[in-house]
Amino acid sequence: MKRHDIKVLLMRAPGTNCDLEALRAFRDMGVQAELVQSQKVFKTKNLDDYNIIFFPGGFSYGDYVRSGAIWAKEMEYRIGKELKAFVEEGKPVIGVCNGFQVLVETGFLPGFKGKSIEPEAALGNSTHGYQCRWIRMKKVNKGSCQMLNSVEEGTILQTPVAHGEGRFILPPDKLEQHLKKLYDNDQMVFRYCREDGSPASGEWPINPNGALDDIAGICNPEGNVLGLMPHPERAYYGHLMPTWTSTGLNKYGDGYPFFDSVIKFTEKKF
Amino acid sequence: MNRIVRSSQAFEHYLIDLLNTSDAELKEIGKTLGLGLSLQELQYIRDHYLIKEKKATDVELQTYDQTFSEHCSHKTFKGYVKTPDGTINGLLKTYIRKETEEINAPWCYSVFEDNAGIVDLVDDTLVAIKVETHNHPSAIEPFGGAATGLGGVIRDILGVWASPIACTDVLCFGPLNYSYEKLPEGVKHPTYLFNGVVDGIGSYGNSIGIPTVNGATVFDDDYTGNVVVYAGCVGLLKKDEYVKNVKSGDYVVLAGGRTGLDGIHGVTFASAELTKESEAISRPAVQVGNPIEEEKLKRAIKQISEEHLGSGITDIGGGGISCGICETADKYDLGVSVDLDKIPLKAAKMAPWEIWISESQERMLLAVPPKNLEKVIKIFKDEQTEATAIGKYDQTGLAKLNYHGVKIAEIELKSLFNPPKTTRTANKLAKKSVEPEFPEPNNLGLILKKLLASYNIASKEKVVRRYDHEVKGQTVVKPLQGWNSGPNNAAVLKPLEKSDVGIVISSGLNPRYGKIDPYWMAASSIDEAIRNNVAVGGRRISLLDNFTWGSPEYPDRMDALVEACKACYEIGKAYNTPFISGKDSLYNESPLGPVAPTLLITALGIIPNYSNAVTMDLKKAGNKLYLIGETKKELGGSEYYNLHGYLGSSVPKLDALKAVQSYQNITDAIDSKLILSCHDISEGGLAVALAEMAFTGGLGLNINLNKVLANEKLRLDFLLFSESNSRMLVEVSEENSVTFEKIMDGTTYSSIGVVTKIPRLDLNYDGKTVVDEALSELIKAWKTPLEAPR
Amino acid sequence: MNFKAFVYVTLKQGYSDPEGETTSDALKGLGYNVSSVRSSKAYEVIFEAADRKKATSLVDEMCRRLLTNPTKDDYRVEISEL
Amino acid sequence: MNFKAFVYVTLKQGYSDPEGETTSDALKGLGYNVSSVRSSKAYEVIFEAADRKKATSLVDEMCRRLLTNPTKDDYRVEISEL
Ligand SMILES: Nc1ncnc2c1ncn2[C@@H]1O[C@H](COP(=O)(O)OP(=O)(O)O)[C@@H](O)[C@H]1O
Ligand SMILES: [Mg+2]
Repeated sequence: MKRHDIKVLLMRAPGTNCDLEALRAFRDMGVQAELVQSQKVFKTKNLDDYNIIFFPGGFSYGDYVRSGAIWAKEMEYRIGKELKAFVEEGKPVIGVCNGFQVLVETGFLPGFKGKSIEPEAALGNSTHGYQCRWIRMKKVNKGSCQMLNSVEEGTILQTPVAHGEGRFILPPDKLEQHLKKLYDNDQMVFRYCREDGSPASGEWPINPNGALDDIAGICNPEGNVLGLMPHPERAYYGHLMPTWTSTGLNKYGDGYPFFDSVIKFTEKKF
Repeated sequence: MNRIVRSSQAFEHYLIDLLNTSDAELKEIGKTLGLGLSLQELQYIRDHYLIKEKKATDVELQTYDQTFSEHCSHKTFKGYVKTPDGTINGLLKTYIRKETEEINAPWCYSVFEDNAGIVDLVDDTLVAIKVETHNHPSAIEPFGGAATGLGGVIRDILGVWASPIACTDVLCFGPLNYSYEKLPEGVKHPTYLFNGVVDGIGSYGNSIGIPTVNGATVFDDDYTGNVVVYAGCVGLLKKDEYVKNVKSGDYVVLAGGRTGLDGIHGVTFASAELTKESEAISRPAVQVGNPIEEEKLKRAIKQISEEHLGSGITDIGGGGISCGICETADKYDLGVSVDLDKIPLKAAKMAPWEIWISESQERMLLAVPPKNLEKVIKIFKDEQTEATAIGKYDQTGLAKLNYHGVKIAEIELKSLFNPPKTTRTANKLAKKSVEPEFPEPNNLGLILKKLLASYNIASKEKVVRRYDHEVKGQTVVKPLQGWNSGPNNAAVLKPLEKSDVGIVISSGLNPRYGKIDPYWMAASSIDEAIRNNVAVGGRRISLLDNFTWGSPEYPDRMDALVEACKACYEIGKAYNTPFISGKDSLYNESPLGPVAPTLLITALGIIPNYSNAVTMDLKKAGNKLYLIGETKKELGGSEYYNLHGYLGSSVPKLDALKAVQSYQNITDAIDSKLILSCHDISEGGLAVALAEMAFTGGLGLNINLNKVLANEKLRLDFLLFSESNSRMLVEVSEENSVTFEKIMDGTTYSSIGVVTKIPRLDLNYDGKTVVDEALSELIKAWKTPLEAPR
Repeated sequence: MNFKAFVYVTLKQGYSDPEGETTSDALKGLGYNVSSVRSSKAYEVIFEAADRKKATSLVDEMCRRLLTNPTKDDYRVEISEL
Repeated sequence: MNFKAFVYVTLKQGYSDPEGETTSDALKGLGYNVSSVRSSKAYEVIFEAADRKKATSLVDEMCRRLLTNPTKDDYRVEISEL
């Protein structure tokens, strides 16, 4: 399909707050992006009209109870079927930060056997509390997450994280099995890494939140639902990068290839 | 007391007979109703009712109480001050506003008028900025106090129809290692306050999604009893969105959170008959913030302002809706009638006067023309929040309050806004601090590491990273620089998609100097704020003044206040930097004494092209390092003296004319892209600034200290650690050095060394190495103290 | 009928509890002989149900649907009639 | 001797509890007949003390110095010996 025909739905709930930079990135990509309050989505929108759904970061409903939980359950209750259908059609669904938490709480991620009824993972309290800092993440996905296939495996992206609950965890009694599945299904997408690309091995602040196996982002086995804690939309332009005054100012930053790949994939696939 | 009788209404409503009351009776009435009014003010009110020949109601007296309070009316800054040299008629008028009026900058759009100061940015876009204090609430409940402080200042920005884009916070605590045994009863430990305040600011700012991009964190013994919390907010609006046009017939719309018993203070209306009713309801002494409520308000108000649906707006802060509604009516020469029973409540039972003065958070007041009312209410509803029309503006010049159809108050607005002027007295205390004498230490490298590890200089990463400074994707120069997280001088935002203009935000405060000399303390704060701004490329700077002071009822505190105000006038004027907004918090006294006089100066600058912004990290080996400005033996109040346990008396002064010239030249050099890195010299002096530039950039420095320009021959430790004002360090490439020197011509500057690949700070004097430290050791010293376990 | 349910949500054994650890360190710093702190959340829910049995199953549902994430949380409920 | 103390910290009456209110709305939104939710925190503290009496007074001190703010919080403690 043509780029300017691509329609992106960015949903927001009370407390969503990384919506404008995400909207800006999509619009700069030349696609149609719409930011809609989720109550309005429930009442007046048809998910079928969109090609991509994006859940931005923030503190939906104050992150009370658990990050992303209230919004996730509300969505499940109000448009659960439609969302599931959207995912089953293979269309890209992306959640960043709070959006990732929402995708875990709704059961779409890790989604070992499709959407699960109860969450199969969690994003727990970070080991050092709330942190806003730049990290490096390496793309480790081997191809299942097709929407990111224009970003080569092994690419290191510098992006900021800003969260208090982002420590990826699996149930203790199923940890080994689940982790193995994540690898076997090629569900690993981003891992926190050092400057040379080697894994953070849990070391703070290279791994900023204590995430299991340095996990920064994963996808479902089908590869079309993607969640990550770091914020590519906040690294979209060159002037947002942390060292542009010494390394030089480019138009785009490390977040650009992320969005670029998602849009290229959508153009090709649909 | 028989002067106060309950009316025949079913709800709580009292009538007060003021006719022929004696002074003693007035005082008694004030006490019974829990009013903070002075006798002079009570007499003024009595005389007013005498003319009207009617009884006052509880609601009316509460309204006077709120409006006349220091918080709402700034009596100390607007009243008379008797000094040995004559009487000053209003500190604000005589110094601060006068400075602004005389500078008369064409780009000042609205100053001292509204909830926030507003200046031009570019084309039809304006920037609004406000800084507030929230000291007392934070001392009682650090998390809630700091959070609601930030929430309050964000509402100030919403209150000029602007959308918030950034926050600042400046915090002052006692030393974190303060002994628990020494803490007086009722004073909370600095560590408890520090953790609570920082989490409170973080939680509110992060949740509402406004980046906190600049601030300062200061530690001093004098803050142990009086914690200081400043919170600031910056917002953007378009000229045509700044609608101030309330007309008779417009609705009073109350939006946001529900009204509860929060923040109804010091009420001693506990007569026997009342206690029974009030027992069940406890009054929250502190407030719990709800950032998500304010996030929804923010979205709705943005839409309303873009669509020009309101005719006026104000935030609800101190004094509750009583202040917001009456002020609005008075400002437009109108009257207003309000039905208090229409206000949505969160507590089941509230007396009308409580509803009227409640300070519940997250509420805004809008004036809405009848034709837009429905649309406005719907916009709030679509954001999942409430808005209610509770009254109407009219032409009567009166505020008329009704409760279930019964008129419970009628106040003449003119009488409310012309309170009698307070008179304060200012007098110096005869105390003199002395300059210490001690031998020059021989291991200056060790001293440098100790200074880097002192709480005031050490990395504030633990604070800064608790705040989201990246949200909205506009932060071009971040509070902490690069992967080594060095201390940047100021934050730069690029807020507009279609313009390269940047906003530069910095702050300055030097409380320790204030213990020696409040005039030079204020002057230094102004210079520091401006210096930090200029160092990253800011210009066309406007200033905000925030005073945190002890009780104005003591002549010595007043004297210090007068001195600081004088400096604001004289130094601000010399720098051509108008004051556009400010705030005072007085009565900061504790069992440990008054707060150190603390003037926070916030500087708002612009940079025409953000891509010229300069950070403080060294860029490349081989480049030259210049020192701008003159070094003097000015160590009074310095970190270096403090390290030795002294205060001293040689407080840094400044030569404004020279400073203005060198700042102008620096700006020219930045615009010519000659400056690769720049760092201001402040706490810890030259040596600390050199170390910070080096370890942030990961590059070494080889410095010849003989090249440092000083007004006299200085001892080496004084040379390294003096805190003389108006100095900066600048990195310039070899090939640009000639051009740079030409631009700097006529100002005090010298080339003092070169950037090297060797990761060491190498300082030499008379051909001998005097400091030679590995950068890794320096950064460790700097990073460790505040990173240590809580 | 109205019921009041206390719901205590605790982290499952095996997970580190950063908040608890910070609190524990802080208490140690104040001189207390603390060996560990676990933090948890609690909710007091007032709700309507036909009878006690129904109430119990409703609360259980609320816990599984919203109040807890079974990956990391254990929970315990106390119900009383109002 | 080692003791285990459960400390429940709740907001005093009269304080608004945004977390409780939001949770209550959320439960209503999911179709439950909830009339109110109050949220609170709890800590399980394992610590050493000479005897039970001493333990009780120690926990009380911890509560007042760190775990609660008496201005706005009420708290309740349950102690057991380990
Ligand atoms: N309380 C705070 N809130 C936000 N930012 C802060 C705070 N304290 C310090 N900072 C930021 O950390 C950086 C370094 O601050 P500081 O050490 O005070 O620098 P300086 O060298 O100018 O004295 C600055 O960018 C400042 O804005
Ligand atoms: Mg510093």
